[in-house]
Amino acid sequence: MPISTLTDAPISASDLLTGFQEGLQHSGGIVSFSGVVRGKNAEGERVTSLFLQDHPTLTERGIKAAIGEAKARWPLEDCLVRHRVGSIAPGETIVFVATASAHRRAAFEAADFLMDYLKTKAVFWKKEVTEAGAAWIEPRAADHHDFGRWQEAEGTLHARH
Amino acid sequence: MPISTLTDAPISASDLLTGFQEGLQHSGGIVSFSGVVRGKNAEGERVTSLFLQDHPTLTERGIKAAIGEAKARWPLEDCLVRHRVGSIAPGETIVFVATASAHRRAAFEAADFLMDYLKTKAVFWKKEVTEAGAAWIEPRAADHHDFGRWQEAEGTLHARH
Amino acid sequence: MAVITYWGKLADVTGRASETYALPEQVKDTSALRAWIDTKTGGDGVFLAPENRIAINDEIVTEPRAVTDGDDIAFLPPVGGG
Amino acid sequence: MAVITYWGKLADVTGRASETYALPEQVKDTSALRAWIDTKTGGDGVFLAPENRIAINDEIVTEPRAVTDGDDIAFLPPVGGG
Repeated sequence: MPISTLTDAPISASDLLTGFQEGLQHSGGIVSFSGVVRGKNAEGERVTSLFLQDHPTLTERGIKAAIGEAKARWPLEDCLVRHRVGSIAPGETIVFVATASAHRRAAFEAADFLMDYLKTKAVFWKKEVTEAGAAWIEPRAADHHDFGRWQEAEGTLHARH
Repeated sequence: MPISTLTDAPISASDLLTGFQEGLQHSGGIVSFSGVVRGKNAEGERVTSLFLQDHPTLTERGIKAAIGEAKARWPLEDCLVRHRVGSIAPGETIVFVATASAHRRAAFEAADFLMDYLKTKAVFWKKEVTEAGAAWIEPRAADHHDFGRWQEAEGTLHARH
Repeated sequence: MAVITYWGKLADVTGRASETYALPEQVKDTSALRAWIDTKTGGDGVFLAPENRIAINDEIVTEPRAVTDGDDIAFLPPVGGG
Repeated sequence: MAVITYWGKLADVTGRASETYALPEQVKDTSALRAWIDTKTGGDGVFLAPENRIAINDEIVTEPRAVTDGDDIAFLPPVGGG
């Protein structure tokens, strides 16, 4: 993609999906994932905003490498990642991923893989601001487990559970 | 959903995604799948159109039961299925599925499950029209295998591969 | 009278999507129904194949199942959308 | 001179995002660097924890690794987006 994966402006999932689908020639299955900032955190506190810090070189380079890995592992016609940085309000889209392939299984698995990468490996630092204050938050154990499915699945294109 | 799952008019994936997302209150992950009619079939012949025949009661009842099963198996805030019937041109969207949940794994798995249902169990008959003539087509063995992942996974919410 | 409908490729076999018949007295269950329709339509065995399922009064049935004159009977070949 | 940057929560520990130092002669590798920075910033061990990784000149490194004055050194706490 010539377009940067990172943006500090609001993300419209449906606009990105429209543009992504318009560029496709022969895909039969398109999967999209939209991640939305939730209004409450795991402790039930009201979230005022999330702040996402990126690194000026490592973040984008890492995401592009993950896109390259997805394209190497699955027969994708195209894939797209867009991720917010800076301050993000509840209800706003923090991440959008789309994948397109001839058959749906490749599109589902590649989108799933890219989201697992973004959750646990992408170079972002995330600060959650609530009424109780601000706190840096790290991936959940479940997120690390999810990414592990792809690392241990050498020699197969399928996720393990 | 009060809206019919079946339509003989063109489906706009991004319009449906917009409406679906606007109705959500607290989901952190939204997955969509768009199935698009491909211009060539498995034999490489140019496809002129697909014709999808539905049954006046069994088709919609079955899809609604599958939506109910998805909602029972995964903690979804909402899910949406829209499926074309009648004659559909290459490049047009034949099916759109969207799922929303607090966490992404439930949204991914429920969308995957609904698509496997639609491919192998939904009451449609599909005729492919090519330059060489028209032929009724049935699910691929891979589609049956995909649906089997959910049937054999009793007692767990995760797909087997 | 029973209304019998043929869906998907089965309408191409019979040349029509729907027929109305008085069921003969000996056609008391789906097994006899399959044999009778197969002969009547020249199905050459297609209506005997279990992959082609039967719905009675808008319910896909587990066979064998009783049929009665007045039923709405549908022959359903293998399904699949998407 | 080495530019040392602190990312995410590590900038809260040091109270600044970036510092420029002449590295002392004995700081020849990442192990010595971690100990030196931890003492200097009052990190109380945080800079010794392997979960906080080091990037040198925009490459996340496998440790131990040599460091030299003039390197661009970044301390990276655990990452995660989405």
